[in-house]
Amino acid sequence: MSKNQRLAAVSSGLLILITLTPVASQLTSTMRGHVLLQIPLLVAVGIGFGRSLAPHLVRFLNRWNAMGIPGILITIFTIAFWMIPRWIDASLTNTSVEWIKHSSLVLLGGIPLALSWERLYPVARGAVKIEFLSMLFRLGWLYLISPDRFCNSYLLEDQIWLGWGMIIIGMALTLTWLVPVFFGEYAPAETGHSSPKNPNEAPNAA
Amino acid sequence: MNGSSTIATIVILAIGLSALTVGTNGWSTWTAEAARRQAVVERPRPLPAYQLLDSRGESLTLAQSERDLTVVDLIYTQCPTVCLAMGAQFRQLQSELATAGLLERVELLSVTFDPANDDQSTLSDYLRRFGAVEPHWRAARFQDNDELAASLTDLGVIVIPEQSMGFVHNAAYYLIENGRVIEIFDIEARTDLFEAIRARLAT
Amino acid sequence: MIQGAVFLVSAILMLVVAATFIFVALNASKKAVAYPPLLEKSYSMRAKFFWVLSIAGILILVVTTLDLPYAATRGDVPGNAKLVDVDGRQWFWNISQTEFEKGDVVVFSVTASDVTHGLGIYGPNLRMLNQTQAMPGYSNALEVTFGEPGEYKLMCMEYCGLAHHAMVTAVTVSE
Amino acid sequence: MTTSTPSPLTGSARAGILTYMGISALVYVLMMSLGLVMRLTQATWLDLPPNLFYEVMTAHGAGMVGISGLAGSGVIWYFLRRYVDLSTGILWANLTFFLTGVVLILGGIFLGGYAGGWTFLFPLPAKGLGAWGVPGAASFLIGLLLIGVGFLLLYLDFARAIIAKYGSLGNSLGWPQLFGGSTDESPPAAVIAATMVLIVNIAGILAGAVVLVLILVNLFMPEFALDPLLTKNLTYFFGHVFINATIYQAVVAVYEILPEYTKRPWKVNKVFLAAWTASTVMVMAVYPHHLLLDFAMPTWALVMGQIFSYLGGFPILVVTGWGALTIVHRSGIEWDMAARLLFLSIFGWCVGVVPAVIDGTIAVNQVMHNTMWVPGHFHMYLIVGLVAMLFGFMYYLSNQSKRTGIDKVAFWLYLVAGVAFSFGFLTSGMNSIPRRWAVHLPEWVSFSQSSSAIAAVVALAALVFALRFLTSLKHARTT
Repeated sequence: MSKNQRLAAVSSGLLILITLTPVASQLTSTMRGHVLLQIPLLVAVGIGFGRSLAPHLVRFLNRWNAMGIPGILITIFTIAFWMIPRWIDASLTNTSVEWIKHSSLVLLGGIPLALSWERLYPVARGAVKIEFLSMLFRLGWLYLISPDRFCNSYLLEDQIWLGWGMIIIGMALTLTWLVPVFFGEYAPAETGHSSPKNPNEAPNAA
Repeated sequence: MNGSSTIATIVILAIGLSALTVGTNGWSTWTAEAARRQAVVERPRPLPAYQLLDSRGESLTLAQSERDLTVVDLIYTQCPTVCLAMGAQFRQLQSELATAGLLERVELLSVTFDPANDDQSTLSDYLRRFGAVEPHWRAARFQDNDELAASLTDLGVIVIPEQSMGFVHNAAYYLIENGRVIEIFDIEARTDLFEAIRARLAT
Repeated sequence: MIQGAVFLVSAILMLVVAATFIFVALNASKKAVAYPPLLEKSYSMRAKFFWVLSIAGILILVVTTLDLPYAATRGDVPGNAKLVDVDGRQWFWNISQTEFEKGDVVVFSVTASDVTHGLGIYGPNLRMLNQTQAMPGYSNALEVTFGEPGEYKLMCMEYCGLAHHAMVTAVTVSE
Repeated sequence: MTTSTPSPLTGSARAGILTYMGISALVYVLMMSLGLVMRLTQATWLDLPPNLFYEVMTAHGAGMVGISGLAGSGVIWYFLRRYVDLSTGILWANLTFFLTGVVLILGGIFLGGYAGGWTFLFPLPAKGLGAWGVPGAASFLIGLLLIGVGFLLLYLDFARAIIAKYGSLGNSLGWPQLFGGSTDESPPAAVIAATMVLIVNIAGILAGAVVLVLILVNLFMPEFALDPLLTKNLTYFFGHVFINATIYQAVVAVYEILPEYTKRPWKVNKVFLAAWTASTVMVMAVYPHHLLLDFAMPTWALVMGQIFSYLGGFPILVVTGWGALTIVHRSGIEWDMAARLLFLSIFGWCVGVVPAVIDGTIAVNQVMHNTMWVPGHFHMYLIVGLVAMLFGFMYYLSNQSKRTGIDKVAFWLYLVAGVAFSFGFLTSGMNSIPRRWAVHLPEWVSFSQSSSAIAAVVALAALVFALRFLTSLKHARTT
């Protein structure tokens, strides 16, 4: 089995595990599991698939994905959509919405991210990371102060858990991304714009 | 950026922004609760003729009422928190309607979603506790658990059993006219509810 | 009066800085001297300057933080103090008591109902005696001693909208 | 690794820097005029209604902070590009975001009536009480956000370019030399300063982006009630870092130009490295000195605010101030306009630190804060410090540094009036006059009257500097 096939197999296995087995309802039984585990896992599955795509397909898609901009936009819109509480609720009460959520997070969330991340200009990569962090802090804060439940399917207590979870994950991510920036030792580039490949800019970082 | 990617970017921006706009009803509806209320205003929802039994043993349905308007709240009598507030608000509403001379035309109806615990006498106690003036304010229970579940789904009510508190649910007042839910009010919005009733009955 | 002392100290320190810069400016365009020996001398002077600054800084820091104005907010209210509630709103002050006697120790419990305001208490000579922020959801306890009779003004010290400057009221202190 | 290899400054990069500085020169004169209008109103010589006064105040504050950010970033970009490979596209992208933001801000203020101050202290933006509504406040806040996005891109580009050359921000701050005993040559001052600024400003913009968006959410959905004290912490963190970073960017002009004039190197030694690393931490940690009057804050945070206020003075006085004095002393320097203004600017910075540190003392803060003392401190630091630094750089950039008679007059007027104007605020502060009051008590009017006259002189001198730069753009440097 080639490396790509292995990756695809692992991703498929993970996808089956989190959508078809009892793990699925376990993950969505709490708001924190839903938002902090299930959604990121679905994106991760998509990243796995994206990285195991056949080279000629990647080449074809790249023609439509200059500098990774179109691709990252698809990912951003997809994730933004599934941050709307209304649709999180709907995915619990409506099976077709649930399937749309699963497939879109894999196909439109993860795969374009995998195909675009390395191609993004480093400044754009940084901007996406910063915006991602501020989204975590903003949503976390909103969840903590909201007088009402955002989701009818979850308890207020659960929502506060999620708020803290987002803020703590945001802080942890900040540190994780900062340490290599300060202490990493990237090979200095010889010339021009050939920016070195940075360990902190692995595609799974976002 | 090459031509095809520029086109792709524009198309993605258009679709993405449209999806977010449509998904939030034009940046206004972020939660399922808000969506449920807005949908009712736009398309009043007919209620099926499920049989309910009130605290005095009379049967009734949500689909039919002798009065012009019905205000429904969903309760369970052992509720320690939000239903207490709703009960107190209903009492206020009852006296406001009486003062305005509208009590005869409006039916106040508290429906339990916990028929296992709330029988006829418990519901009577509940009405007495909040000073309900019968028959203007009634309390009733579904006779059939499947019909209860169907109604809750139909109204978009989600009840989560919770250890210490009994149940947690998205509490609201449902304004019903001709067997259709025409508007849903927040439990803090009693004044708005009263104004809406007055406006409806004035025309 | 503390304001005058503060101004004086600042002015003296600023004059010292100015004198140094004027001295160098006047000598700058004179015939150039070799840099390395000058640099060496400068570094040794700088080391001394650093130590003087550090020791002075630490001393001032210790002395000025011995008595902080936060005690009353932490619950340490003097036994003889009169407790007064102050609530700031756009654009007026609600005060629970406006008549006092000379020598009264007053602890104002300061909060706000809409936006952030600031409560400054001015003596009869229009000098500020003490101030704190007035913020929705928080209560700051401000301790003031009314040492002399007269009219004490309460002014808004945090910009709060269009009539910020008109948010002035007074309390009277009698003999 | 650290040798300066000035690639020629041509084409769109040169146009970009000249646009940055040209816009800055104009906006400074314009914003000084707005300041003059405020002083004239307080002096009762101008009859401006309070709503207009506070709109002007909001524009003056936001405009000065914004343009200082833009001008400072222009200076550091100009020098940083001598050492690392910066993107000209991003330079222009920042300007585009900036100007779009400015349009929204001005619209929010003068069309939407927003007069909540540039500090947008929550929940004031949502409580205009008829003077402004949601559209005005939203336009202002979105404008600030856009400006933040532009600067974020610029600083991320600094980070990219610096990391590409030096491997990490630790390296470009000189940590191997400072802590690791490395004997390699340290990075140049411009790179160290750029690293410091990008770190603090990205952190500041992140805080600003969180708090601005949440205030916007609150504008449209008031049920989301933010905690005012937490919001204030983040707002002041963002605001303090951003305005402080402006001078840490502009000071690179001093580090680069004075050695050129005196033919003496500005040595980057361990003390210099330690000072900049310390400043990086302190600029971010010192903001609680804005909250000394919030008794509800934890005592330790407030005492830390005082401690960091004191510490913050050290790197400036001991390293930059002292260094500038040493490099100039007996150097045979020719006092052309650039040299004069840059030397003056270091004086302004050092002297502006004094009232700041004193106000950072809790016991003093009790009776001096939110009086005119505070604008006294920062007008000294900005007029005599930062703005002098920027005009000095403009004279250098335009190759018109040889002084003419009018330059000389303008310089002395600017110096004397700048110091006197700041002292007008400081003496007002001594007399407990509150800051940000549209209408003063009769007892206070004379202070504003003398300050108005002096302010006019400052603005006039700045106008001379600005015109001299704008009329000589075609002679500007190409290196």
